[in-house]
Amino acid sequence: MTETIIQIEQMKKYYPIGKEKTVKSVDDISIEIKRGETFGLVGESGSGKSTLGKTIVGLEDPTSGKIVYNDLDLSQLNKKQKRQINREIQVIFQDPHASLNPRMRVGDIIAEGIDAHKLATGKNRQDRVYELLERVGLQPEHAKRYPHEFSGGQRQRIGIARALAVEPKFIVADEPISALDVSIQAQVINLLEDLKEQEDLTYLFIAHDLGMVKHISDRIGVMYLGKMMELSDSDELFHEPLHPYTKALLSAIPIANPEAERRERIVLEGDPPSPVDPPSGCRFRTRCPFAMDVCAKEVPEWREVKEKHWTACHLYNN
Amino acid sequence: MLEHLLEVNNLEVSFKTYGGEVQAVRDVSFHVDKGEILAIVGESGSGKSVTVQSIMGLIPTPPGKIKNGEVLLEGQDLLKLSKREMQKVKGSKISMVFQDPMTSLNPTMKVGKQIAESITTHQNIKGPEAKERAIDMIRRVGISNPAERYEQYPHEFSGGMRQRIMIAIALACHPKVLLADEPTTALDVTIQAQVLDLMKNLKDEMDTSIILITHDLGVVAETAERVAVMYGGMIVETAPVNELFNNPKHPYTWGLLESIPDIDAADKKRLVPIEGAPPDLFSPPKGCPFAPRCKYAMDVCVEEMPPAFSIDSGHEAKCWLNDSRSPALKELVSAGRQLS
Amino acid sequence: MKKWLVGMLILVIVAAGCSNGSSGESGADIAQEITVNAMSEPPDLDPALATDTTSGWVLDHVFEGLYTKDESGNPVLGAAENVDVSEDGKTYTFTLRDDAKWSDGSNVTAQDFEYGWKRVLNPDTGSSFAFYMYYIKGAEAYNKGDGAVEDVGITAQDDKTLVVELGAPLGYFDELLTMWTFYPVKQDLVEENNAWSAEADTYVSNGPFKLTKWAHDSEVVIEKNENYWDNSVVKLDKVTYKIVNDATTYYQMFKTNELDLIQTLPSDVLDQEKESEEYSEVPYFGTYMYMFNVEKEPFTNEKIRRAFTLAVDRETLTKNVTKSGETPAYAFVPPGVETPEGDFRETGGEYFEEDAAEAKRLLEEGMEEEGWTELPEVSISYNTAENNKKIAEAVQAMYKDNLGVDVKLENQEWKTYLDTTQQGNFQMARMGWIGVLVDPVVILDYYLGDSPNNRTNWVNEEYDQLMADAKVEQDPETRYDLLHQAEAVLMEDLPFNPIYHYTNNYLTSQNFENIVYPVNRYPYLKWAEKVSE
Amino acid sequence: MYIVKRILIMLLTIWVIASLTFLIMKFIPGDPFASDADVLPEEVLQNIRAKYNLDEPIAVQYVLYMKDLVTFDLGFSIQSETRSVNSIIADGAPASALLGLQALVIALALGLLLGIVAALNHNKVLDYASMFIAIIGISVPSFILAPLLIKYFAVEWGMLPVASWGTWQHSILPTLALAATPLAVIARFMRSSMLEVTNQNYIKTADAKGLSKTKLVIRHGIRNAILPVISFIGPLFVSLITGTFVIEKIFAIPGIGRYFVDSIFNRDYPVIVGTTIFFSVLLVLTLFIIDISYRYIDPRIKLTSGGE
Amino acid sequence: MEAKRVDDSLFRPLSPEKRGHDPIQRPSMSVWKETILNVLKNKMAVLGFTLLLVIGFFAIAGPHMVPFDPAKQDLVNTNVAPNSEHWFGSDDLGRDVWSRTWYGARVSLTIGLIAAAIDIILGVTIGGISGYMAGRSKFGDRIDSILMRIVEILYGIPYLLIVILLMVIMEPGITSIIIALSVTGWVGMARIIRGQILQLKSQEYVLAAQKMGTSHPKIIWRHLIPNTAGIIIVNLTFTIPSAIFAESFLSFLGLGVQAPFASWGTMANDSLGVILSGQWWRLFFPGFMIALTMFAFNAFGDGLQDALDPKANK
Repeated sequence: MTETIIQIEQMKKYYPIGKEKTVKSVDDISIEIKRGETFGLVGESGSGKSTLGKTIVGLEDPTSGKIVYNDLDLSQLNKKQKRQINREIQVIFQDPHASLNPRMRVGDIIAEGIDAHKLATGKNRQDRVYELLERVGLQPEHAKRYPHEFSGGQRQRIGIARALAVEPKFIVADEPISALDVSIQAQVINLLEDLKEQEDLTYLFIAHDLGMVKHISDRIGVMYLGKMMELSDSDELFHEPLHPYTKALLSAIPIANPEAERRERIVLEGDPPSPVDPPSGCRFRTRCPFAMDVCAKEVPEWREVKEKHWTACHLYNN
Repeated sequence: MLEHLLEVNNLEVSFKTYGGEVQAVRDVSFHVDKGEILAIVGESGSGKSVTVQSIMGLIPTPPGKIKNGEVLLEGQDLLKLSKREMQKVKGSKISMVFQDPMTSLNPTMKVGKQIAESITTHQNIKGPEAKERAIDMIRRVGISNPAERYEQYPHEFSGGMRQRIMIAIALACHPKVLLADEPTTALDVTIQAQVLDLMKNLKDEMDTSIILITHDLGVVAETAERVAVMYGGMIVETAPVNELFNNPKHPYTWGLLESIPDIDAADKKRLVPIEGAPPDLFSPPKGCPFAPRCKYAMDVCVEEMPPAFSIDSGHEAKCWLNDSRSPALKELVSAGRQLS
Repeated sequence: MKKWLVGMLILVIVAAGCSNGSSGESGADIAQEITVNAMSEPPDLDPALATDTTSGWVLDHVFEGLYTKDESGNPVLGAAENVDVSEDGKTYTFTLRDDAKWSDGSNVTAQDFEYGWKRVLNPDTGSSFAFYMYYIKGAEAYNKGDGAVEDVGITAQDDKTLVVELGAPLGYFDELLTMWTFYPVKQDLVEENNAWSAEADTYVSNGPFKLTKWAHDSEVVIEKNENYWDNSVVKLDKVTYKIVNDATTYYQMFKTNELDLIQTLPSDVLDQEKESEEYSEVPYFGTYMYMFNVEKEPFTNEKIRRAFTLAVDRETLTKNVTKSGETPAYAFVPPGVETPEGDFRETGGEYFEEDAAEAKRLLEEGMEEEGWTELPEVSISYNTAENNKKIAEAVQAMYKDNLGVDVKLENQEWKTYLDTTQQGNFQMARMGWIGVLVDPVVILDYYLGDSPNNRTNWVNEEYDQLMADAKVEQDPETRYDLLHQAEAVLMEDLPFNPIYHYTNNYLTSQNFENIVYPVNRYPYLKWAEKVSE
Repeated sequence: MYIVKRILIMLLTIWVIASLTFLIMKFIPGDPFASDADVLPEEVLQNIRAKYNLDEPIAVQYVLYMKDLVTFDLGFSIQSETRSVNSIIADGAPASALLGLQALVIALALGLLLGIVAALNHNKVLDYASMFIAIIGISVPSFILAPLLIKYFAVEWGMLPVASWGTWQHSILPTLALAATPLAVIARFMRSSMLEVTNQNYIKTADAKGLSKTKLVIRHGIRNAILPVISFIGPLFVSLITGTFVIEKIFAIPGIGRYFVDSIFNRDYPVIVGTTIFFSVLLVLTLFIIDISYRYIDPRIKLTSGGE
Repeated sequence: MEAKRVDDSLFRPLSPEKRGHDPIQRPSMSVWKETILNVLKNKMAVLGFTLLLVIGFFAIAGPHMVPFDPAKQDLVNTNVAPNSEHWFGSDDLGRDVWSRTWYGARVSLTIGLIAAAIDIILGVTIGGISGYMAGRSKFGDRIDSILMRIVEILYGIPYLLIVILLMVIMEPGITSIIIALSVTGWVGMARIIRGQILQLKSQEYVLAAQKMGTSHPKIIWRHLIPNTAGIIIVNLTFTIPSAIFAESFLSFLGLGVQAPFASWGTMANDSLGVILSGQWWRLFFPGFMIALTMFAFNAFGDGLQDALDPKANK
């Protein structure tokens, strides 16, 4: 077994709209995620982070590029392998209200994967459901209830239990806490962290809340308009961000301490441009306070500027 | 006695639903002074939105009902005004910005018209002049090409832009109080920063007071001057912003502060969540609504509703722990804080 | 005039009650206008193309043939002032009136007749009624595409003289000539504009009235034709035919005086209107019947056919179900044909007597003859219509009561039904037959062995021979005798089950006098007069 | 681009309908020339069939028929041999159109009013009353409603003529009878649409501006609520078409609705095809216009892209 | 502020047994059950449903309550006004209107139910396939667009034309009426279902099920169908009465149900003349039953729709 659990090579995901236009939702991204780490992915809405997540999970097919999981190219699998890997890569969704079928009992929701993969039947199945419920901090008697009887946090736990039921190795958590209240977010984050330890999981944690991403992630990638802007260890990213976008992003986070020393705030002008017709060269240049002539002409190279710290910005060329 | 610009006293609001009556707001009192930003912070369902909507007279009745209380704007009780009188107040003296900019603008009306409408409704200004004023407002909320933008429809605007338009509508008549109900929750952080800056600037420019509803303590810390913390339909703690962050006196406030990660911390600490879920307001507990989730709950907490304990000037907390009889307050507090 | 041909029952309504208040008023003050209901849009107002009674109703008022009918319904000379019939009865030479004019003032010529009739026969015209002219020499061949137009025996010798040659003598040729198919059309007009008859503007005719307005599907208006040679007898200035199809509606329009004359009342109001002075019932020259398919069991057996005929209670049916004063039918030819000995029906009499017990006995005998222990399933077919349905349901109940037989009912939409019965896919099927001319021949022809109408598969040489003989017979008495014999043959074999002879009912405003109600046409208004408001 | 695509679909639809009607006609049993008068000799029938090209093979008939169609020549009626189908349509369409439009206007005006009143008084007496009226409108078949209207308004009270066509008074009762059902449907539709709109955030925004209730309802409520109702006018139009047959028959109106049904019973092939195509074109055109105007009225939808 | 008088003894840590653990206060209830309860709270819906039950009851039991065969004629005593023997009077052929009305109910309701059922089966199948296939692959998109073109074209055909043509082609009878009504009836349903499925398909719980490896049939059966059921049922409550209505309309054209059967529509149409002659009972009872049934279904459907609308029970 290699150290890398998943490797994404030059992946693109374009959505056609109408006859000629395409949304370049994910445009030429290469990352690797190491076994056992939590990889954080941040970006504003429209940055393509969720699309990237969905594509890795297999809910979308990449337009081009490769996804390699445990040295297996996901596009080259036979049916049986596909089924197995489909099981090993799981997903936790954002909206705890939309992610549970309102007409199924919680027990059946959790057991859906168990049934589909025939992991257990009868009494074993029931025990397994109970065990999963307890694992995520709910009670066995909750199995008989319906999703709408639960609070948002509890529902998210059910979603997690469902993912765990098929014994996954790699979980894409697609904004799992953004719909939750602050006090509940911490519960879910703690749960995710505990489970990771217990089950040897690897996470791709997608969020727009930089605070939580920083808290949970070992490494963080920053996306903007379908491109990866910067990638490094989470502490390093927060303390020494390289890319102007990352800097702006960090400086925009409101800090829950009225007396905290203000970061130098970089207020970005305007809104992100449309992904249908992104700017030439560097995608960020239209809002970048340091934009240069070259930024409009050339797409900045994705480079390891410092050790294990990658970025794509002309400021760091030479 | 100092006259506050806006004073809410003993407000009680309930909703009739299929499941029974929901006590959405229970005995809420607070005030805002001229030029001040008051943040009301709380989780979903804590009653903060209902509170500000009651001030605006936007509670749909039925099913909603304001059962008790008064809302004094410059000494005048808004709840006693007739519908027609209230219409004169709404949009001119008090106005409001809503959470979701995507759905809060009329999709079939030009945005300029929507701003101008607010002006023509309250001021004796007609067509072309109102249009000019509206264009001016568009400019003031930081949108370029205001004259062109006047003619566009909401769907041609991004979320951040729409929220600016909402602010333009709200401030078009230079209101005394602006109620902002989670104005940045639906926005990205970089846009949030823009919008908050804009609101602060306009507030200074127009000398408007703001009641800012949010669940984000970060936003509170950076924007507000005073804070009211709501839980279970009640205000559990009120304090000036620094006081609240440095010397919180309610376990819920502690919990809130502890459950957010400190991004500047070098080493990772485990988060301290508030266990459990917010109370079901169909049948609120007779005691402190937070008691079932409170680590420090006492028997009195489930039996009796705590009164507001005055901690300091402008700092009140509804928690029995502040009662002198509460034996272990100091120890508990220090212990609780240490945990984090 | 050949008296024996006069087969009309005439009913002239004399406004009995109008003598009280309104009698003092002179007729001149009263607008001479009448509004009647035409029921449906006349499909064609071209004499060559019209096939239906509604079109015929208008045509009879705006056109006049060589012969027309008098107030008593006898054929009298119309556009012709003289006729000369050859010895052998095969050549007719007509002399047209000098004052026969078109409504545009021009003269009606013999060429107009020749042109009009040959137009009917022209295969390109596609006239459905062309076969009525087959009695004329060469006509059938020309119409069927086998002969030349020159060989047709219709010749205009000069402007006023028309010579018609028949293939064989025809006893009721004058009656036939009153039919609209034999009306003249104005040659130059028709040649110029093929669609001349589609709109009132281009319409030219030679009758007592002229067409002045045709608002399609709404109303047809005819006004007095001042160029008509006999215009002094015409009292009405204007006749409006409203086109109202729905019975409930036209009845209510009569009640609110929006219509002065309606026919075919909604059955539900018959009880309440029967006593009214405005109400009248006129026998209509037709018979309602069930045809038996004599090649389908069980009606292959004559006794069973008779059983099914005797088991129907016609009195009850007409009194309680149809209610419009229909005459129960115990033969085929309806009343209304006047013969030297009296009405053809009365002299012919009834051919059977209803008897439930007898019917039951006949049924058993018939079954025994055929060796059936159980009667094959019987179904009655009818075409979809409320009246047919009611009658069928009543008959069904009678068979159940009187014969102990359960019959099924089947119905089809009219055109489909015609197809189905034509193909013989029925056991017992409802049909109605109405004579375009008032003569037994027109009725009895129906069951000729080679008649395309005869769907029963019943063929009887004796019957066919008697009919053929009757047609060429010039002596009226012998002719009627042959026809009685033929009917007797038919009624002996009973390939059909007669139910009733039709009746038309009318509501007529009491303000009008001298409206004539022929037995096979709609009311004739030539002499009608409005006598009170 | 979008419009071109729509027009192509329209043409396709009309072609399919025309072909379908043609085919079905060939399957209908029954002969247009059969009547209750004498059955005609075969040779004579042959003459008549030839007149209408009915003696050709089906494929040839189809081609001839399509050819005529393209040149808008719908041929002559079999029933009324001297009248062209074009003239039948030209004579009948005005009355039907007038009736349909009047009914549509009344149905829209009253239906929208009822719907709005009901929605603004949600779950109150006026709501129940409006919806009761609406459901009654849907519940009584027009063939019962129409005679009842005649009986009372015309016969008993003598206020209006019974039937026929001509003056504006003649058109009142048929308009009412025709409008009843669509009125009810619109009312119900408008109510739910309006209820949905009143729950929208932008209504709260407008309310917070201090607009009066009337202005709130008119400027912000109705316009948005009416959008889905507009898209519903297409199907409504269909129901008006189907409704006209009954109404035209009962009120003796010289419209085209009756031909639509009667021609089928008469097997009047050219008229069946003519009226069907006429109605289909009308229907498809209405749907098209509504679609376009909908896109015009609703600024969120762009005409150029099909979109989701 | 003065603190209230409170017993000092209460100031001690909360005993653990008093502490709840993530309590769920509301009783366990499936969405179905909750919907039913919501419907029960809607007066119009309850009224509608009760009426339907009553009508249904009489359709079954009504004819057995009187000694008259609905087809039995009494040509001597016709048009009897309602009395203790003939509760609804008798008609122009002397048949008992009470028993005919309830026999008519059976016919009308049968037509309504079966036509609606076929509409729904066809509509759900075609709409479902179309919606489910769309966006799945090129092939799926093609199937979707073909089906939708068909729907679009059918939508452009005057409905009455098809019905009448079919009625003329086929042998008259209940089956033909049902077929004719169903041929175009499913189109609206298919559109609605397709829209629903398209929406549901992108719901996260469906994506999750897909991820879990749940098979297509199971996804359709467990996730998609139950969640469209509400809409289907609401639609049913509008389809049934419109089929009943359409049949009565066909009766007016003379294409309705034929003897010995009688539907409300044919009964009403056959007795329209009583408006002129006054035997009101012959028209009133079948006409009233049509209206009542329409009313009941519509009221029930409206209520159901309100109850199923999540916005309504906030």
